[in-house]
Amino acid sequence: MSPLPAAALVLLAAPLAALAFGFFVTHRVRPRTTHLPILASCAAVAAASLALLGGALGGASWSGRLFTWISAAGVQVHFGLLLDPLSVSVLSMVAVVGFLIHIYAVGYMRHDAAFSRFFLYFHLFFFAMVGLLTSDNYLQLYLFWEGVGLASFLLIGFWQHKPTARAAAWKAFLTNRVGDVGFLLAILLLFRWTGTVAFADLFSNPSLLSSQKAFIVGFLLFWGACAKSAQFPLYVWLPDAMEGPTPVSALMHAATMVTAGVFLLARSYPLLERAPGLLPFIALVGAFTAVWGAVGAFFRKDIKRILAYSTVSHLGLMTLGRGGGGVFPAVFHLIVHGFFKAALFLCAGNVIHGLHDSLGGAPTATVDDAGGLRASMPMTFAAFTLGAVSLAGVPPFGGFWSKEFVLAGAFGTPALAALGLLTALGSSLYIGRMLFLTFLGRRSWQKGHAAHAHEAPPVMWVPVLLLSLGGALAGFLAAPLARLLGVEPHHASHTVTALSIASMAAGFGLAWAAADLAPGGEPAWRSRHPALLEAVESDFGWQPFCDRAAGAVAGAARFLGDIVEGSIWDPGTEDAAAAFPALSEVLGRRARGILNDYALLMTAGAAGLAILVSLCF
Amino acid sequence: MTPLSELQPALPALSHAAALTALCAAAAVCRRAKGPSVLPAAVSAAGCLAAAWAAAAASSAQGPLLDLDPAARLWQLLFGAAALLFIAARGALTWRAAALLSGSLCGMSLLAGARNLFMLFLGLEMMSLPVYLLIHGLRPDKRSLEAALKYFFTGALAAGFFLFGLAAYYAGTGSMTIARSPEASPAAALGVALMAAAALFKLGAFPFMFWLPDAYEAAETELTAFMATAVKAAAVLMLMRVLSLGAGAVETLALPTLAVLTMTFGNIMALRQKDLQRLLAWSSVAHAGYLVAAVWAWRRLGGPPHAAATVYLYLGLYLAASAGAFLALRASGARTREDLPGLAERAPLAAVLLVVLLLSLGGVPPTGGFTAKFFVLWDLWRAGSPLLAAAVAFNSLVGLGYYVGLVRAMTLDAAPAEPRGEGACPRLGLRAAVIVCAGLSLLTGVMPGLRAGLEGLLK
Amino acid sequence: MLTAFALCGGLAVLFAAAALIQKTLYGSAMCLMGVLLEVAALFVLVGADLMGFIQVLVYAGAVMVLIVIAILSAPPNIAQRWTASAFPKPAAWLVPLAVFAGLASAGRMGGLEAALPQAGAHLQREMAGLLFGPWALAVEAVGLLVLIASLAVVREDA
Amino acid sequence: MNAELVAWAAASALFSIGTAFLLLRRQLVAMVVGIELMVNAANILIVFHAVRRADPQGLAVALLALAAAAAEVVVGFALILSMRNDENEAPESSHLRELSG
Amino acid sequence: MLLTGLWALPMLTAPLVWAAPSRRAARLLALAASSAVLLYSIWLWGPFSAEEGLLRLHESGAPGAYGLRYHLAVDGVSLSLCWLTAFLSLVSIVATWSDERPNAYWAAFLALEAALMGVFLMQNLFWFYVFWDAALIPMFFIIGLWGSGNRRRAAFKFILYTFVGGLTLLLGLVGLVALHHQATGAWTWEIPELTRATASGPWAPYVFLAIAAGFAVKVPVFPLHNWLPDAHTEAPAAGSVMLAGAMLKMGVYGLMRILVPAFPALSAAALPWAAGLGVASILYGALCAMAQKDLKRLIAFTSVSHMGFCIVGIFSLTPEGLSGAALQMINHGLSTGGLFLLVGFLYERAHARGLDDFGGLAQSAPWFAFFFAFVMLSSIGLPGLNGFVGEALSLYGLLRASPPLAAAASLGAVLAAAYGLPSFQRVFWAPPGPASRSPLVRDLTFREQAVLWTLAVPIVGLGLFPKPLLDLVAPAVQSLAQR
Repeated sequence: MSPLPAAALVLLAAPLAALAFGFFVTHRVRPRTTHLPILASCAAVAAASLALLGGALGGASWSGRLFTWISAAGVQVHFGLLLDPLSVSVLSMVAVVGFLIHIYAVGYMRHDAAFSRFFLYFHLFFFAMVGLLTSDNYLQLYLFWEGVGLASFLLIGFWQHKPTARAAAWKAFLTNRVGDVGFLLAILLLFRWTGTVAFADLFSNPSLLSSQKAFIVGFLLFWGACAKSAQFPLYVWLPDAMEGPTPVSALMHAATMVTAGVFLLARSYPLLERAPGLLPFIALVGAFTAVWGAVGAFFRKDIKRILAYSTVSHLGLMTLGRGGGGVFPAVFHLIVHGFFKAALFLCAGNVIHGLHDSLGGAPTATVDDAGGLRASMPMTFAAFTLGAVSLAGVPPFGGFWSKEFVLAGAFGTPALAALGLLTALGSSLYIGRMLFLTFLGRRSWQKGHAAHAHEAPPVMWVPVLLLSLGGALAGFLAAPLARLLGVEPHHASHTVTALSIASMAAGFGLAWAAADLAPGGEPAWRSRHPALLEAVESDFGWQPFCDRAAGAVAGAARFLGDIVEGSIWDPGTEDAAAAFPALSEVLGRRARGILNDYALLMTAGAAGLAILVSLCF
Repeated sequence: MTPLSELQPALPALSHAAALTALCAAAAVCRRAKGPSVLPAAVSAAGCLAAAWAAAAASSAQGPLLDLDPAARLWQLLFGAAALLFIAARGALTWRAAALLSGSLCGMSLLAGARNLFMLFLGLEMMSLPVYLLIHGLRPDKRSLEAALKYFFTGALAAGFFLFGLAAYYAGTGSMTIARSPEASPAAALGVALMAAAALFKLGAFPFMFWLPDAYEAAETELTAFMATAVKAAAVLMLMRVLSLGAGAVETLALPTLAVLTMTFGNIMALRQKDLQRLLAWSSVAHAGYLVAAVWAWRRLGGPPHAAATVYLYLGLYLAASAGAFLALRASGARTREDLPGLAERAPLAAVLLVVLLLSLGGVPPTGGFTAKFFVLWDLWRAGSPLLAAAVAFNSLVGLGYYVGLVRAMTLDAAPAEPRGEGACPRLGLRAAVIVCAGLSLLTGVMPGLRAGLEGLLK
Repeated sequence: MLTAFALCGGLAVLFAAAALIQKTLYGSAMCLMGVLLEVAALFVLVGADLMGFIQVLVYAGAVMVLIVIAILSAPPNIAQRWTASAFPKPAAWLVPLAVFAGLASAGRMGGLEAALPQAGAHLQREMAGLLFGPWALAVEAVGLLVLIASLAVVREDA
Repeated sequence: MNAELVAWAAASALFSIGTAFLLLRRQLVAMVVGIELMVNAANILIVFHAVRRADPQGLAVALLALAAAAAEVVVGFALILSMRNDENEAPESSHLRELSG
Repeated sequence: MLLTGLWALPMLTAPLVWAAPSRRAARLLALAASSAVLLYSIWLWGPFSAEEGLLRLHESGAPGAYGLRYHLAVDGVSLSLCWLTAFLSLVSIVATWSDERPNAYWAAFLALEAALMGVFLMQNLFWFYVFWDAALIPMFFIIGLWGSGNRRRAAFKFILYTFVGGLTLLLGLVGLVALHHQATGAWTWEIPELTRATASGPWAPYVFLAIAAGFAVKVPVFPLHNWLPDAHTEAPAAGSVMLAGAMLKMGVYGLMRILVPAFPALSAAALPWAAGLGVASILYGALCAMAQKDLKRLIAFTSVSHMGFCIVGIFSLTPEGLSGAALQMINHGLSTGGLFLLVGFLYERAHARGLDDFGGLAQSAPWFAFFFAFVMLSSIGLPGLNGFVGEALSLYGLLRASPPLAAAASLGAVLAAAYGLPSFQRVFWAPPGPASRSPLVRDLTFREQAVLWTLAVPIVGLGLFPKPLLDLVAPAVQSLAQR
């Protein structure tokens, strides 16, 4: 562990400087130019991370402490940076993708009134993500973890006037907070049992934690990761997060933020290894989420929601990979997915941008609105196809390789294998449907604004294309990444590869059938199965269940706030205090000021004393 | 015992008596001085000062009937202070009123120095009769006559109790000197009980206190202040003297229960009062309850004179606060609760002083009232009865209910359209007296060492 | 001698009870006179004849005259004898009985001497010596008390 | 029959009747009579025991108590007679009801 | 004379301010006095760190009988609280600078500051209690005279409710001294001596309960909190800042200084109950805050929730928990003080406090939105800002004491997000309500921004660099935890 190089410091210093400069200077003086310092800082971070990647490939890794953060008696926490192969690899993906999406955002947000405010929030997220990836202990990771949650709250609710955006922002932060509570408890338990939260100390002697304790901490960490990486129970916020502008969805809710959970699981692999039953459990949850996401994606109309559910599905795949195959499959899929999912989202952004005026300014578009855009948006079509193919796992492209490693790891247990294959089929199914419906040919029921849909300006489609190319060619990164992570990639057996290609092909076939051959197309089909559609729309009752739970808590709050506080506590104290004047009123009315009565009471008192004395004598 | 030295202990009483006779003689001689004027007040004040000087300077001689131990000297000073406050606040007195005042003070001096039970009775009578007359004298209206009569008859009943108690004690032990008598007989115990009843009447303890609100409400405010302080102090003195005769059952059972009943009844009744003087009357009943508790604690701690420092301290600080409160009411001109709103705007100085005095009566820390209550609570804990301490604490809380209620009415409530109550009383002496009382209350609030000083004085 | 003593005591109590239930104030005053005389008789029987004489002089004389004048100077007629008390009727009757019970029970262990004590000749002389000797201050105080009482009759000019 | 018991009984009875006056009678003058009875009751006891113990102090006290009671009566009547009430009635405690509560 | 100056300076200038010729002169004098006190308290850091030992800068008058000495001393915890009080007084005076308030208003603040300083410095129970109750009177007048709406009822309820606590506390303190006397035969009112011998005896549990209840009313702990919402809603902005910022700390400080050291065994035995009540306060406060319609009442309930963390921290009796509680006191003072200032500015402009009255303020008052978001995030415990460190340490302490309670307490963080963000959204992002359209609602003036920046700097500073404060508090906390 060599001391921190200059590049490492740039990682954090550049974004901070850009943010400070942006907030205090350009946001005040010339809001339209806020993006310039921010883009510069993105470039700096990208360059620094690539430089570090080069160094890491040479086998180097760095760590260093900046300052002591908390030093109560038993709790000693330092602020430091750790740049080992894992963090550098993910960091470089995030930096590159982030840089490209920043450029895209300049084009996308040009007409927005709060242009500079958007970039400040956007870069705040970027800074938090970089901090998260490079922190050297759990508490610092938790700090940036919540920072990322805050940025997502600000960005999802960026269009403040939209009530749905506000609700989505709040829902995202609240769900993340539910997860973060588990994460915080894990950190506190770590302090309790091992006295430290620094990765170096924890992972250098694994005997610190007994297997039973490791299971508890591991589970709580997984619970935190579930919220951030939208795994089954806590994924509810991701579909609603699409309310935010598309670059936000692309960068945060596809490529980087949601992968933080997977990164956390990858980062704490020595911990999870010690817990016996934990990894299979994680894998199972991952697999289930994958299938669940795929089903959700297939039945959606809104193009961004389709991609959102697809992200849920692929995060499930990463978790499955992490659970089944260890670190390498998860990280490799994470990186590849980062590229092509960002590309797909940006293509969706282009489509929305293209159809903007014809949709009456609606921030999102559905599959019904689009249709046959191949002619009018060739570049976006090319990027989309590349991304879709890579996502579905068509052999030469990146997605195929990363999916292979995940499935190889999953094939250990039959259940996981089945779910894995099902996901492979599902992902090619929904991406195929989206491809056919939006770009290839216009169906009768589609409004097809292809006529006046216009291609996005170069500042938007160039980064998209680059990203999709990255996604497609990512396959070749497998070997260097494996060498970087120092692990031997466990190639899938030929049967596994054949099965996955078969399921992928089946998926495409089905999609084509559903899109073109079905009589009357989708609307007819939807009207025939309203119950099924409604069930899927509400994620088989899981979304309403969560809303009802939140409603119950709000109800309890109202009950406590209004009824307990208002009608029991307040009047309670007032009545208790009012009892005395009431008693005094009762006593006062009895006394009528008659002299003989005064004498009567006096004599009675004296007689009482006399009798008492003579009795007690 | 040369006659002169024998008179030594009686000097304070004699100086008051001299003032009394001088006033009567002057009245008889000059016909024209009809209305209240400053001269009689000055003569009476001179009597007080002479008594105070005598009490401080006289050598500690001990006659058959009177003696001047350190405690007695302290009482003389206490009575002198209350009297001077009355004279200063009143300013001018008719010679009859001045004579009555000197007579009452002479009675109190006898009471303070009494070694013989009969002197106690004489002191009681001499203290009470002038007050009955003064109540009606200073403010000759129907209400004050009614108050005087009620006070007279209940007072006479109490005097009857005291006399019969004295007789029974004499029958039981054969001695009349205030010293713990060896022979213990039921008659002696009965005697002590009845005399204690008379003392509790004068103090205003339950069930003997029903006369007090009427007398305090109808009397002239300065006289009420005098009654609430000097007469109450004399009553405490009587109670302590009588209990030192060896009260068995009265002390252990009756006193704590009466104390709790008094303070609770006093506080509860005060909550509903509209007339401010009647409210302060009931609050002084509550304070009588705290005093009875303090006396009980003193007895339980073995009853050495210096241990009574808490009682003296409480009396001294209560004297300042209570007299100050009554005089402040007079100075601000507020008669009933409705006169209070907006007082802070109309008479800011009077309002501020009244706030300080009310808080002191309530026992709120930065004021003397708290120091007094603090030591009472502590003594009760030392005497081994935390429950009585809890009762005192709870009652002072109820007390705060109406004290802070008055403060709220005065400062926070909005002033009514047309000004209410009589205008602020411009008398300089009155304002000076109130300022002295308020200043004393504030000063003693931060002097916890006061009690230790008193203890040293009494040793 | 003891029987005479008991007789006088009994008569005093009877007179007192009669005074209580008299319809007219004048009747009560006369019964009070009777009680005072009986008490004077008790003093004489016990041998303190000076006390008896003074009792008759001061009480039966001065105070009775005072009471009679007071009765005459105030309007005479009485509508209602008993008080309208806020407490239930019997309470006002029970309390004096309770007082009597308390006092009597306290005196139950009285001296065992049956005979009526007789004051020696010197006792009264010693009393006089005492009054003008050590107790001069007490006499002086009572004198002052009477002076103060006399102030009661002085009419304020208001 | 023992003398002391008789004296004690007489004194107690007189005292109780004295208090009865104050509790029961409506007329103020009658109450003064009650007060007088109470003082006499005490005097009986004091004189009896002074003689029994041959102690001049008791006699002196009884004597002075008489004077004190007289002074008290004077003040009482001074106050009673200054009562002005419209009905042509002897001054009663029922006229004194204005101060209450 | 070092420490006496700290409370004597404001106390003596208060009458001068009251008697000042004009309102401007009064305000200027008050400003000068409070800034002098702040500088003086910071300067005290020098001599403080020069000395050694737990309690430093001792200063005592003549030893009176029964140990009723006037004795001042300060340790890490009380010095930090003195700083907080001085800082908040200056902030509240500057914040309400523009108001045309009578001289008595400024005098009341100085008197309040003096009384609070007294509470944090006194080492003698008698004097501690004198200053404890003396602090109520200025606050009563601040709420009663210059509050809003039915301020009279709120002031009356505030002072009586707190007197109930005060008198129970007085009984407890006297009982403590009596118990100490039974144990050691010596009379003393000195806190250091009282806490040295462990008080025991049949009355000990009752005395413990009395003192605990007395302090709990002031903290306020869950069942005894009812005075807080009314007092805060009706108090003027500066009044709420002082009430929430400094006065609530008296209760917690009392627990740390007197109750826990004097009854170590009983405190440990009372752990489940006390920590349970603390967690109840956290959850109850947060839930009630979610249901409030009035901004100030909402913030009042958040104070109940934050103070719950302090209670939990203290009664975990672990060094981390105690330092967490000490830190939480300072953090709560800063963040809630800031929130009340902001709501005060809002009320001063639009005379409305309801959540539904406002909306869409982010457009018309961006700086307002920024600061409100910033301070609200610190209040709901976003890591990186000061709220988080206190809560984390308290939670850790509780975890060491009883894990189930720690789990329940950590739910407080979720509920915090549930009341924090929706209120922010409704006031700043939601469509404009009736009050926000009024022309009065404009962005923060320079003075207001300056005040808020002085608050924001420590909020971030303590969030990232709590070490200096933790070291300052460490010795006191260490001695507490060892008992």
